[in-house]
Amino acid sequence: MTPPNPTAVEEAPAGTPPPRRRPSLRLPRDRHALVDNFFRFQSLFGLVAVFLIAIAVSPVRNGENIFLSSGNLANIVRAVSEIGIIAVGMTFVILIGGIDLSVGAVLGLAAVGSATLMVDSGMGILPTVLIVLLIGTAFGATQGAIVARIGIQSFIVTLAGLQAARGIARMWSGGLGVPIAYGDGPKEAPEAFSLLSGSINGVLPVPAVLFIAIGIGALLVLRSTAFARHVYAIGGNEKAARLSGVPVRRVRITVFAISGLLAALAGIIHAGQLNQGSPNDGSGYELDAIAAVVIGGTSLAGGSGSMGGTIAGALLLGILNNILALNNIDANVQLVVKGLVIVAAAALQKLRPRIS
Amino acid sequence: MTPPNPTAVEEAPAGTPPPRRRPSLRLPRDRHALVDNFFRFQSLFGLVAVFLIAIAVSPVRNGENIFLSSGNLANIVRAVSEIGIIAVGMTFVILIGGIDLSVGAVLGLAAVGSATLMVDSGMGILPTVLIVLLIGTAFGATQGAIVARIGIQSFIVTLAGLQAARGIARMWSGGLGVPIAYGDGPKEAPEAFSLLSGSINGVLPVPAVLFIAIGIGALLVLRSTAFARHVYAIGGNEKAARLSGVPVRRVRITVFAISGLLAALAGIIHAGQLNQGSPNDGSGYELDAIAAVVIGGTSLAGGSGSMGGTIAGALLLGILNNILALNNIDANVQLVVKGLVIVAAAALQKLRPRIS
Amino acid sequence: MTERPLVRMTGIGKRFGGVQACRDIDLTIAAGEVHALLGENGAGKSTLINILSGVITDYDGTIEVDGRPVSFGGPVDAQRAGIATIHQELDLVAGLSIAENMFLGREPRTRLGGVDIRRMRRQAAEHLRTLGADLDPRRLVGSLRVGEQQLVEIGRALSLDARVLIMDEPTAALADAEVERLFETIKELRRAGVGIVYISHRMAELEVIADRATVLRNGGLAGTVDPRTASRDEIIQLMVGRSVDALFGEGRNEPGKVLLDVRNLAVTPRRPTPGRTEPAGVDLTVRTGEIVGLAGLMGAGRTELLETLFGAGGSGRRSGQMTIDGRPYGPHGPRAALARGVAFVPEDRRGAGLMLEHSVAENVVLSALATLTTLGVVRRQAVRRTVAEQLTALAVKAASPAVAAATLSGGNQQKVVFAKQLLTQPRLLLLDEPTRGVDIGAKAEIYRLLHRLADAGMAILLASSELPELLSLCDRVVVLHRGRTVATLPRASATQQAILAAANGDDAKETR
Amino acid sequence: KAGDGNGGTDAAAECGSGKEFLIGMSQANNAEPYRQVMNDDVSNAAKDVPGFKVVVSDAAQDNSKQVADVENFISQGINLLIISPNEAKPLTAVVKKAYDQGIPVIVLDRKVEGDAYTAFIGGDNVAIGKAAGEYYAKTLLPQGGKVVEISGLPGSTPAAERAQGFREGVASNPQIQIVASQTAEWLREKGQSVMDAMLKANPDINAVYAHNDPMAEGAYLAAKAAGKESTIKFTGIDALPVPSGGIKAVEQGRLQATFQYPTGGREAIDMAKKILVDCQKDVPKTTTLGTTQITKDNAAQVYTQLGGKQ
Ligand SMILES: Nc1ncnc2c1ncn2[C@@H]1O[C@H](COP(=O)(O)OP(=O)(O)OP(=O)(O)O)[C@@H](O)[C@H]1O
Ligand SMILES: Nc1ncnc2c1ncn2[C@@H]1O[C@H](COP(=O)(O)OP(=O)(O)OP(=O)(O)O)[C@@H](O)[C@H]1O
Ligand SMILES: [Mg+2]
Ligand SMILES: [Mg+2]
Repeated sequence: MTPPNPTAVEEAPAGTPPPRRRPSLRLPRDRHALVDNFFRFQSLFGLVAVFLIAIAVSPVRNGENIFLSSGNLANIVRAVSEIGIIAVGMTFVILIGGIDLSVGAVLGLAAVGSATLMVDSGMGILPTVLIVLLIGTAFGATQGAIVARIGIQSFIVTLAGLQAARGIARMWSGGLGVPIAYGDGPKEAPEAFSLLSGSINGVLPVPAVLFIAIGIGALLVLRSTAFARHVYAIGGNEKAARLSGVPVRRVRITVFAISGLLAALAGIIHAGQLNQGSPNDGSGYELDAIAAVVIGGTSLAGGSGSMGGTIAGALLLGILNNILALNNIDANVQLVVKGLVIVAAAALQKLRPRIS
Repeated sequence: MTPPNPTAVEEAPAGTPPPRRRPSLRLPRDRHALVDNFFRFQSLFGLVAVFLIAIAVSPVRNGENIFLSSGNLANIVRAVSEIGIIAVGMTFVILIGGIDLSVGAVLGLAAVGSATLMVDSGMGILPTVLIVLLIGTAFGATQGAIVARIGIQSFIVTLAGLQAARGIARMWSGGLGVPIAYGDGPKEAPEAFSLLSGSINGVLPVPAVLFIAIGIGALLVLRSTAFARHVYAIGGNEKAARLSGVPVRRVRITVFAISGLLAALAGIIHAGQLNQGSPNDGSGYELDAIAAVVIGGTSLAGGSGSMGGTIAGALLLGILNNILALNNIDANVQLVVKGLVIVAAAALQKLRPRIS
Repeated sequence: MTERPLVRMTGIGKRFGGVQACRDIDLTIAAGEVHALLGENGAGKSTLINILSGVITDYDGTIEVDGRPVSFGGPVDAQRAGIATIHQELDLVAGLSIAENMFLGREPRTRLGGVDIRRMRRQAAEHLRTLGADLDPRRLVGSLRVGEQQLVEIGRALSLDARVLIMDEPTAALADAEVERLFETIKELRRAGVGIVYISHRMAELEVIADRATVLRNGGLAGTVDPRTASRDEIIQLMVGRSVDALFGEGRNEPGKVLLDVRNLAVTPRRPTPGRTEPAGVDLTVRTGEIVGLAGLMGAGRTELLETLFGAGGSGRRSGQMTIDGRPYGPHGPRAALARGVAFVPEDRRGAGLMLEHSVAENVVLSALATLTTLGVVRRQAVRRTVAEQLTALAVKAASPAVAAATLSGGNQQKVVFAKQLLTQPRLLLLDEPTRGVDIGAKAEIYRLLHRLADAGMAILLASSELPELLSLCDRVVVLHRGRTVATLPRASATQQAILAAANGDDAKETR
Repeated sequence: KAGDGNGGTDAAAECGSGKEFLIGMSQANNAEPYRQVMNDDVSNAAKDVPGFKVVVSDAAQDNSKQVADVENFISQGINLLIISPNEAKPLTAVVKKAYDQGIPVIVLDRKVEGDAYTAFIGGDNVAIGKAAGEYYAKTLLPQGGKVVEISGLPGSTPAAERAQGFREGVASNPQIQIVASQTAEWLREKGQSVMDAMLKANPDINAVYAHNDPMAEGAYLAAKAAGKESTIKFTGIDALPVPSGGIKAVEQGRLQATFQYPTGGREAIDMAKKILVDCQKDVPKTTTLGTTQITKDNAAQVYTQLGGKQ
């Protein structure tokens, strides 16, 4: 079987328009394409709207818009970085039509692991990080394997995984948070680990930078790899994917492994930021992460969505939390307002012209 | 307009079997049918397995199997009754391919409402119950309307609803539980309300009876009404359902209204059982209820599942909690064991011989 | 024809529960031949080729490729062995682009390991162009018409450069122009030595394209014929086991009064939806007892017109007049349409017609539940009786009414959709490609049924891409071009040439 | 420069009467009644101080969220921070950040590490557990007996300390046996279902030691359903002066005793007044609030004394 001939374009049958050098530019590009392109960035609509509203309603002190102050913006990104990183992994899972409820518990497990390995077992940063990431990945991959091989719905598998991870974390830590002290002595973690709670140039918090980097990386992966196509295909039409020779099981397992890996990474960051690994860390983060993904326009049915949307969704939630707090809205009212804004942001997604 | 000619049977092409009176009885009924019938009750497999294991590992005192003692069995049903009632409503929602995360918060809102209306506003039982059920139904219907009309994914709408209901409940109660004292005086609730925490003949707890009654009722509805067919149809293929004249929107809204109604009912029972309505009641119940539904074999993709499965799923979870507590298992180990049993129970569902 | 066959299947058998789908079938495919596979709906054609293409992996019998026995673990193995398949049901990923779909699972890579998107698009466009489809390979498959999706499927199979190409009803969703282009392609492939298995229920096509025909009946081998010499009756006799009398009834009644009247119907979409041709000036009438055909090229807007008439079209502003029985008609949705006695059999049976995982019985009664319930409770006995009646009336082949619709053969699924809509006892029946994938015997039965319904006073509006079907079945043919009525041809003057000329817009010079 | 928020604005330098002060109250979790009452105590006490405005944030039991809450307070330029930390270590850094910017910090209930705060006010869970244990050993079960423990959320410090203190307290009476311990995660309904099972496994228990009042009440309800509410004694901890709190439960006879775990809310506002209004420099670094044992004898009186709503 010879590969399809790449020069075949020049051999186009007679009767077609005159030859050209870059056929891809000559493809019909009509009004629809423009509209499509505009709505491609629809997941940003909600973010932009909330951003503008936040500027408008932000309290002003000494003539400075508090919301827009660089420190505040950095805080927002830092505050959403863990949820954001988890949401990146969750995006892959949701794209294949699954869900991962275990991420918050895996974060807790990883936080405990980081603290325990460094403080109690006296390991260095690199082995600690590697082991913890490995644990997260293996945990995710195991869940993925159960989903892919036995065919149990991922909701159930990861709900069980949530309980199991939480239980393991509590047993490992003896139930209490493991505080991280820095220094060279025994029972002390390497100073460098505390960089996770620092900032670059005193402006950009390290977790925020990590989130942005991972987000952009995942965005590129989702744009340009065959793996990403397989992910979309499985979520869109599993049978078609299988018939086309997509390694469905392997992709599924990989996707859950990625989610576990990123949850573990978020757990390491969590431990670094809070100087402690506590087994109860990350409770409920799964819902926030899923919310970020879905607000970003990814369908829970799988097969459609974008990483850019997820990043926008996470930032939107962060801005929302921030501006409500800056305005000293009562915590209970905040809950109600947040509910309404989330629905409104999701409704903005619906302006899109629909296919079928 | 004559209907398609029923006498067409006689016009069947030659070569087909001779005419018959009751064609449906002449269908091939072989070994496969037997197997099929056996697996129809598959959602019970997990329940039976867990039940048997529970008997085996139950502590025994004075020759009596504690797990099997009637008091204990009644307690189990009482303990799952609220989750069970919520899960009944959730089954409808999941069958149409949706999800309702707001049920736990609606339960809290209803509990607060029951206590406040009776104690602070001095209302009687009937008006209180009616108003609270109305609130729950309206809340559910509103969520359903947003899902059905704007087309936002129910996950997001009900996640927002969760927050809103929780916020409202906290504002209504001032953040604290509203205790219910019984009596005839002001600030006292009618004695009859305390029946909810009592038992019939001292054996059957009232909430358990309510759960069983509602479960059986829902089971019959789902077996034999046109509404149920519409529910299944929407979950199976919404477009086909719409083209077949199913009132998709109305069914959707109704389904969410039912879920809200039953969550409110569970909230009333909750308040009655605990003699208090607290705004934080029911946190996390949504996940338990969904777990009961899914363990019962209902697919989160919608379109397939049964009410019997849900009831079995709820009882399974109750037995699991009970037997772990009876054996005084460490809380952390409990979490891990619970996770494993849930996966195992779901795996039992997969034994079904599959259609390619 | 070369001596040694590319593929030899021997003693193939396959059972699904109680159904013997294939029984002891031998089949050879030689290089450079077009081997037709014929048989009624449910005869086992798709099952046989699913076995050959690695979709079904547990079966009896042996498969040899190039003389060597093979055992495929999955579709990919078959593809590696040079066997490409266009499956009967469209299996594409709606959320991916045309190019991505065509190269799914074997994406060309760049040196960096990413997907070579440009190359993918270029090659996709090229394969589509050989089929005469000028589609932007960046378009999402979900926005394509069924026919266009079919072309994408074909393009994908072509792009595999296989030595054996299996086509399971590739033309079911295509109009004549596309079919001709496909045949050109098939002839080229044949010249290049590719062995082709061709499944179709359109007898006329076989006479044009097939070198050899194997006929299956009830899962077994019924015989092999040369379709160029054998008469149609002979072939049908083999397929059905009896002769099928005059396919198309003659001597129609006089049509009655006007039931549906449409004047200058147009829909201005609220949002632009690429790929849809909304009605843009449709005039037509349908009388009681009349069968009116809708003709047009792919994308002429037949489907959209029927959807609009059923209240299921895209959102938008409707203009013009519609009446039923002289009373204004403008359904807000399918329910409203059904309430006025209008029923619709959609063209995409899997996407829009059936709950595939649900039982045949549940599917059949869905639209008519209201008549089968008392106080909201379904009368089981009545349902069972009704279902049995309908299945018998339409000769649906199903193991039992309780099996999932997905297990039925393609043609039988179509009949189930049909049965469902007939149960609503409509006065106006809208049919979109109603015989797509239906075998010739069943087609005859459907035609007879349509005649009987029309004779009983039903009005029928039927869109079809099979011109012979329209010509023989319809009292009048309305031709659409870009959403407009360009001709209304009474039976007497409706000829293939006249319809094609109108469909191409020849009498509408200004649009050319 | 005006822009950088703290610009040498030592809060103490701005103190004085007749001014407006914004106080940020960072709460770990509003869903716990104890903490809700703490918020209410802070808010109510602040109403009596002219110029005080309190804003409350709820971290919903998430350390990270609480860090963000404090940061948002700093962005807003609060004049004083009251924080009831979800956990000590994770909040140490952000509390220090506030303190270093010149914002006085009063830490309530649970300490942060180091000494980068102005003052700590809190109860002593070990001491309370111990008081409860001693009550069991001497008053409730002097003859000894079987006790079951219903504990708080595993992994929370108060749960661990109340368990530890209790064991120290009952140590003097070896006749007292702790026959089972199950968590009910601070929740009333879990207390009920856990008690159901424990009653089955241990039908002959004499008393239930619950780590808080709601769980004790839940256990009471379970016993009542089993007809054993009069033979088993129940005690709780917290003694919140609200209608749904433990004091009322003691007064109404459901609980035998409860032990006050003071919120410190009023004390915190008193101290804030000293710092901001009275310009007092030397507030005590640590104030440990004692516990009060509440039994039927003093329940009504304590309820009024603590300002409980009728
Ligand atoms: N962008 C789109 N969005 C939604 N539905 C679409 C879109 N494009 C096509 N369709 C659907 O595809 C079908 C029309 O495509 P089809 O292949 O049937 O065309 P056709 O039947 O050959 O031509 P005609 O338009 O004349 O019916 C309809 O069901 C239509 O609703
Ligand atoms: N997955 C399945 N499970 C159960 N029965 C099946 C399955 N697939 C096919 N069958 C049955 O096997 C028989 C042969 O089906 P097949 O799809 O091969 O028919 P076909 O010849 O392709 O018909 P058509 O012309 O309608 O496409 C039918 O009776 C069908 O119901
Ligand atoms: Mg077929
Ligand atoms: Mg069409």
